[in-house]
Amino acid sequence: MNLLELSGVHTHIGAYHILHGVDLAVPKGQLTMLLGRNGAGKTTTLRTVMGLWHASQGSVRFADKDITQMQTPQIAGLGIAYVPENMGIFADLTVKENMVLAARSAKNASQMDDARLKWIFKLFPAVEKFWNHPAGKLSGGQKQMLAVARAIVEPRELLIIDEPSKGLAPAIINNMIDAFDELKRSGVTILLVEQNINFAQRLGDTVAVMDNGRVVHSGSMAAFSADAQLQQSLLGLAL
Amino acid sequence: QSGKDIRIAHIYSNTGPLEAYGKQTAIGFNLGLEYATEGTMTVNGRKIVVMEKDDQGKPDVAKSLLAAAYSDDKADLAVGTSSSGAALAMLPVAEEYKKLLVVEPAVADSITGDKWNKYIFRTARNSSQDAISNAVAQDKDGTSIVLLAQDNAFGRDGMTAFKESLKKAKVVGEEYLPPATTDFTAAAQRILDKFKGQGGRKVVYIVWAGAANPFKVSDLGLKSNGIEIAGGGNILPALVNYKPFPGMEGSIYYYFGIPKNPVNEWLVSNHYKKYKAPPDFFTAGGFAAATAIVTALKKTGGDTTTNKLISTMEGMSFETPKGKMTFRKEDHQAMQSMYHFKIKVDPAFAWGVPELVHEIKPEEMNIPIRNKR
Amino acid sequence: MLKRLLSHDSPRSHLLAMLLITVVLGLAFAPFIFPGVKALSVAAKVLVFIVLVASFDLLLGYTGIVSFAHTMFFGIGAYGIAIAATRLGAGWGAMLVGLGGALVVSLVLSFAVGLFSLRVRAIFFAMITLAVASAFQTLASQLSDITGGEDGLTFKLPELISPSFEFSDEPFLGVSLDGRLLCYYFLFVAAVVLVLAMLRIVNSPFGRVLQAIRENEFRAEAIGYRVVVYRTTAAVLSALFATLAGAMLAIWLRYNGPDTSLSFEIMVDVLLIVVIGGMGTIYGAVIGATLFVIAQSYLQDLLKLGSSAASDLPWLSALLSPDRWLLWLGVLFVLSVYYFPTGIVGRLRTRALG
Amino acid sequence: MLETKDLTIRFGGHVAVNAVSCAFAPGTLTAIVGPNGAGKTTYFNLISGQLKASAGTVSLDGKSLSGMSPSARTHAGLGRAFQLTNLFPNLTVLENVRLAVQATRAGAHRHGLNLWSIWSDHRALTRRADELLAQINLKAKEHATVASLPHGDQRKLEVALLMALEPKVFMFDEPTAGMNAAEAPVILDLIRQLKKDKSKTILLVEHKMDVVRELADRIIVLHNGTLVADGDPAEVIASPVVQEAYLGVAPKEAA
Amino acid sequence: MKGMDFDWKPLLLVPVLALIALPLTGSFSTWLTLTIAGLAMGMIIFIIASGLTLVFGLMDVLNFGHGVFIALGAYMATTVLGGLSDWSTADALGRNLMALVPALVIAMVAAGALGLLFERFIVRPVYGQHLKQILITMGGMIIGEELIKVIWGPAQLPLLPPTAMAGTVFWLGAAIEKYRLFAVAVGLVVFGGMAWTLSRTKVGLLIRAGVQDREMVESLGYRIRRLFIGIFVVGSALAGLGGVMWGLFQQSVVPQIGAQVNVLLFIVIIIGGLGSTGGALIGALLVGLMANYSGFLLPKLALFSNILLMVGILLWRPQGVYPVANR
Ligand SMILES: Nc1ncnc2c1ncn2[C@@H]1O[C@H](COP(=O)(O)OP(=O)(O)OP(=O)(O)O)[C@@H](O)[C@H]1O
Ligand SMILES: Nc1ncnc2c1ncn2[C@@H]1O[C@H](COP(=O)(O)OP(=O)(O)OP(=O)(O)O)[C@@H](O)[C@H]1O
Ligand SMILES: [Mg+2]
Ligand SMILES: [Mg+2]
Repeated sequence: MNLLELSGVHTHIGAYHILHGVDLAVPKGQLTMLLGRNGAGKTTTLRTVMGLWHASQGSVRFADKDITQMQTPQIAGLGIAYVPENMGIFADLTVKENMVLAARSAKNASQMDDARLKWIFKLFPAVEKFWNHPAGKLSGGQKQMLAVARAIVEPRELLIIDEPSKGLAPAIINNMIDAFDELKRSGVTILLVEQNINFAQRLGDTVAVMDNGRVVHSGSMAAFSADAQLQQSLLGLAL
Repeated sequence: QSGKDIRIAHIYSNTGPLEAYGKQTAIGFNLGLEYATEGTMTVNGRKIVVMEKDDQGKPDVAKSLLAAAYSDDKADLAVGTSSSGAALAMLPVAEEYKKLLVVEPAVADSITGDKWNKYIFRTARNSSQDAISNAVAQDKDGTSIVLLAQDNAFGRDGMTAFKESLKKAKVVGEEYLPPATTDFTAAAQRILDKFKGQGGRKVVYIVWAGAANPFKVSDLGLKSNGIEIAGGGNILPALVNYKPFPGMEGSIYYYFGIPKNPVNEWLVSNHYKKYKAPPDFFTAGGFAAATAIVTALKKTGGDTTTNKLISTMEGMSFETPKGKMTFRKEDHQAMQSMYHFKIKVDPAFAWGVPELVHEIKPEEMNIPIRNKR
Repeated sequence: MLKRLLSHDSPRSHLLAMLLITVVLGLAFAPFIFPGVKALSVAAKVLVFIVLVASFDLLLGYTGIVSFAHTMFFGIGAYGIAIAATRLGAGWGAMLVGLGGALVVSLVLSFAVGLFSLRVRAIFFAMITLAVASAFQTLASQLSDITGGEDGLTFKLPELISPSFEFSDEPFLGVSLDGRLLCYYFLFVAAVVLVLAMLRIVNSPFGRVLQAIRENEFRAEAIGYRVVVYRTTAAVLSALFATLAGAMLAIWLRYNGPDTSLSFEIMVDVLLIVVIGGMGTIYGAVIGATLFVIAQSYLQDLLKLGSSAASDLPWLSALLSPDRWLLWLGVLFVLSVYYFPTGIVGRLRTRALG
Repeated sequence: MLETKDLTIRFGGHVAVNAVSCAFAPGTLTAIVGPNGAGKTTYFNLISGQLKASAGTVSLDGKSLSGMSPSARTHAGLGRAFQLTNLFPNLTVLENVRLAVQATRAGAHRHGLNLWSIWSDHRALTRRADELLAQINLKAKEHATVASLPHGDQRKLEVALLMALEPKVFMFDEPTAGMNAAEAPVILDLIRQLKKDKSKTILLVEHKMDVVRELADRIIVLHNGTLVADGDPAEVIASPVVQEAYLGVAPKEAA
Repeated sequence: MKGMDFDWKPLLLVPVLALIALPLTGSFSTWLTLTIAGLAMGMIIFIIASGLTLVFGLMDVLNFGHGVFIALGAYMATTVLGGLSDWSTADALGRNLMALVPALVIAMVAAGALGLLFERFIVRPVYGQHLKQILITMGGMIIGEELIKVIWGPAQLPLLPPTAMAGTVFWLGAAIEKYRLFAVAVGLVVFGGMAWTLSRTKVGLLIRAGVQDREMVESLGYRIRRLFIGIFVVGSALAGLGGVMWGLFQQSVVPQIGAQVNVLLFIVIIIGGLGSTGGALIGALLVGLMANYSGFLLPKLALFSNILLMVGILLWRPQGVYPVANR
């Protein structure tokens, strides 16, 4: 069953026609990788799902609900966590405050789920270390960690992350892979945009490749990994 | 001559901070014309046409409006305006165009003082008249006075004239506050200090224009120290602040209930009829400007030649709601009565009612001539 | 040749070019096309505002400094002429002394402002200049011995540019050839020269760096531009041009007072004109100032027509009453922000592209 | 020769860069690696003057740079691209590059404060900018505003601005982060080209170990602000400190 | 890492200023009068400024039209108190309050309702764009002021405090207007309510986050739109309350009443640090005290005392005393 389904989605930004009929299915409980060249429209697709831009044509369905015309807060309220390309860190707020905001059900830091926080601290030590610091002062990679940590501070049905591994040291990437595995096991559905093909291959169950505002390939990650020629033609990878 | 319209430009603050004043003047002026022409709006067969113009209280606008009125609109003479700054800026224009300007209701002394030229007449009172009449009202033996005024030309000029004409009372201090002052605590404390060691009757004389209520100094420790408050008259909404001070004395330019003459009776009854309210300060002023002009025109037989008008008006007397006024030959300032009043509380009125104590006739005030002819 | 005069910054839209030509021709022949004292006053005010607004655009549109103290420099220019003419009499020498003195004062003050603008954050800077400007206005009305206080100064200028001077008894094309006309053309030439000079400055390498600083100060410094130097220079230049505009105003009005050249109202008008005209375009100042000043000057007359037409509907005629012209000016503010987010120039240029 | 001596910065109690002494010779590409928050970007900021050192000095060819503003350091020959894209968002691609070119030409001070010459007379600047755009495949978008570019193109432009400065020292901070495998080579090629010029010093912060392995002549490792390893790439990568602190518990990645 | 220690230094500013003034004023009772009046005045200023702390300090809307709400509040009060004049002029506190409380409430409701319209038609298109905010809110202010003139006329209207609040009480030789005591009480309620809401709930955090990155806050599932509307309405209602308090203090209202205090309010908020309720209170108290001390010692200087105060504070703390929002 598909938790998220886009069919024939067209999106315009101002006068520009960016998405030309995107069909994308994210199966429940699996990790889907969305790949593609720079400018293929991956970010635009994610933003369209979140209602940050609205599709001019086609439909977006989440858990059998049509969310095409819904407003962003409503969509997020259905149980979607989203990490945008620019990470969306609130630079003037402390790390703690960033986390409190992400935890919708908690009124303040003391109401957050301790066990889950501990788990997050283990994955991303920087989050704990800089708990009371303004998030704007974090290093590039630390910000990325905070962004992902925010997305998993409470259980959500679907996790959408635009380039989670960008700027992270290999050790942290390993942590993150473990984390995604763990989340998957607990039943969370995940949709990632990724450029790091190693990372993608190690984690992905299914894969979709975009080019020029369309999904040009989709299928299982195993098959995609095995087919070097396909990778070459779709992503320009010289393996 | 006969048949051609007499064109009068009336420039006033129809908008801007002095809008309320300007509107009163305009109403008064039109009523005045109606009264003086007995409703015909003609003099000697010439129709009077009034062109109303809004200077927004801005001197630069007033100046170019007046120039445009004289030249584009071919005004024969002009009346204006509410703000002293704007009126001062208009004076040289009258001189350039060699046409008459009747100043109403701007009060600055320098309009008929060092900035004056022969084309300028003023029906409004000037600061000296205000101050001197108030001095007459306050001037008693054994009284010590502290002056409280806004720190601007209006406040300082008024106080200087006031001081100069005191004979018996003694000024023991002067306080000038920023015009935007809203909290008078500090001023009250300074005033208390100034009265230290003074015996006899103690009075704070206040000259103020603006939204804040300077009479509050009374509550801030003055009343409890036996110090009285005094101030000149003002427009009706401001007289509300006088209500808590029954018995307070001062002098006022106009209050509709004071002058007893047919002109005022006509004004009050017609104003009530039209506007369901009594005429105020500036209504009377506008009215006087109109009667002055019509009186002059009647004398010249409708001739609007500037020099003819000037020679007619110099020394001319005319009837106004305040009784007879006379343009003094030297500086063209209208000499007029002022009214020494005492505040009475009357539940029928929202404001403190000024009751006439004594009409201060022009002869009782020695108004200095400040222009150089 | 024309291209060089315009510093190669062509209007980039036919409609805009035509508008500009209309404005320039209209102003050049204003005394003959629109006879009358009022029309000439409006045209002169347009000239002054074009220079003033363009100088503000240099600061805001090109450098990204939001300052509410710009009218302060405008006022300094006007007071320079006014005080000198009052004290030294109606001579050309007095005017030059006044202008020179004003420029020096502005230079010093704007230098301080420019340096200060780097020390604090943008909003704080804006608020501080707001406070400083209001303090300066208070100061001007307090120092009544020098500035004439709230009443201001009325003064005389050399005969040649005064209305009473007539250099020909015969009117030419129905317009009397007097000092006022000469004064107008004096302002016209000054405005043309100053606007072309500013156009040149913003299109110089210096001007481009200013834009870079506005966009991303941090990176501009990183690629090798001394932000302090550029910002301060821009602040000083813009203040000097504003001072000149102030002098033009005083010369035209032969009057100056705190409300005439220092009021916050003027500051807001200038801001509005920059935005309606199109920020960072200089041409926007020309178009915006022309439209705005004309609208402001004739709004009341227009409303007079409107309210007499609507006299059957009491509430409408109350709103359309000329007394409430400011109401419609406010509506103009709101609508122009709604409908000209990139200004008239921006809009015309996008149209020309699309 | 770029040299830092005991370069240190503290933020409150936190020492982000701790007494780092290191020299970088022309003709070498030094990769700087280390965990997130190790102080790599901060180290760059100290060298290029964006941050003021709490202690220590920076010098270039024996001349001390300490106390100089970032712009002065740029004129002295340091060039810097940023980790988080940092451009002039509402100017066009061409103008972005042209501004950088202008900054280097004939003493930016004189040129920049030139209020009177006309921009479009500076054809040479435009020509140079065009060349650079051609090198990074962005010529086609030269009139687009930077804000509308996709992330990958912005990264490329970031590098183009650095190239335009023609510095003696190039500092790249994760130049290919967020770029896909097809585009990243454009940047890497540029760096390879640069390496050929033996007068240039190149510093590269990068988390992608394959890139580091291929390009670096030397690796230094920062950890908690301290320099913990320095030397030949293969050796450094194999060293236990890197294996543990940087690559993490799963050393298969390093192999 | 340990949490931040509470920053107590700014709290000392008020007592320090008062102590400096003590020897200068000469007499104790004078000093006491000035100090109490100054503090009370500060409280009134705080009430007017409180709405702007939310709107400008937290939401980052440079609202030059804030004065309209002040004016509307004051004018509503003239109407209500005028209508209930029997009660407000009765010599009984209970009756007086029965007139005053509805006046306050109606003023707040009216200002809040206007705030709703203002947010929708004036502010919404320009979130995040300071220049346009200045212009469009100025436009809104002009429109509002003109409409007030249409409804209530251009003239000054009296607005007298109810009888029980007129007059003076004496304490240790210091004269204290009763009305100021009432204002202090109202100010404390406003301060307490705001401080509690902002520190105990996520509202403050959400607004600050929303100003920085609205899309992200929405992506986290919060209806920032509604929150912003709500805060704007509350800010406007507080301005309405402030308008009544200010009008009663001045004892009269003019249509320009709001515009007159605009600059002062901005100064208070900048001194306080953007977005800080406590900072705004300190700023307001300092302004109130400074005005009275300088008015007593050097009246000429009183004109510039606010600016000097602001510059002094900014030299010490360039972000104001308690910056919450970092802009
Ligand atoms: N605000 C915008 N205005 C105009 N065009 C835009 C805007 N944002 C994105 N685009 C265009 O939309 C296209 C798709 O962009 P998008 O950001 O979705 O690509 P992407 O696949 O996420 O690329 P990357 O891997 O570089 O992040 C690009 O061609 C880009 O130029
Ligand atoms: N301005 C600052 N104020 C306070 N702390 C800072 C500041 N800048 C950086 N830091 C801290 O210094 C440390 C080093 O940061 P830096 O950005 O140099 O890391 P980095 O090595 O570049 O990491 P990454 O690989 O994630 O980019 C981090 O812990 C960061 O939080
Ligand atoms: Mg993307
Ligand atoms: Mg870094």
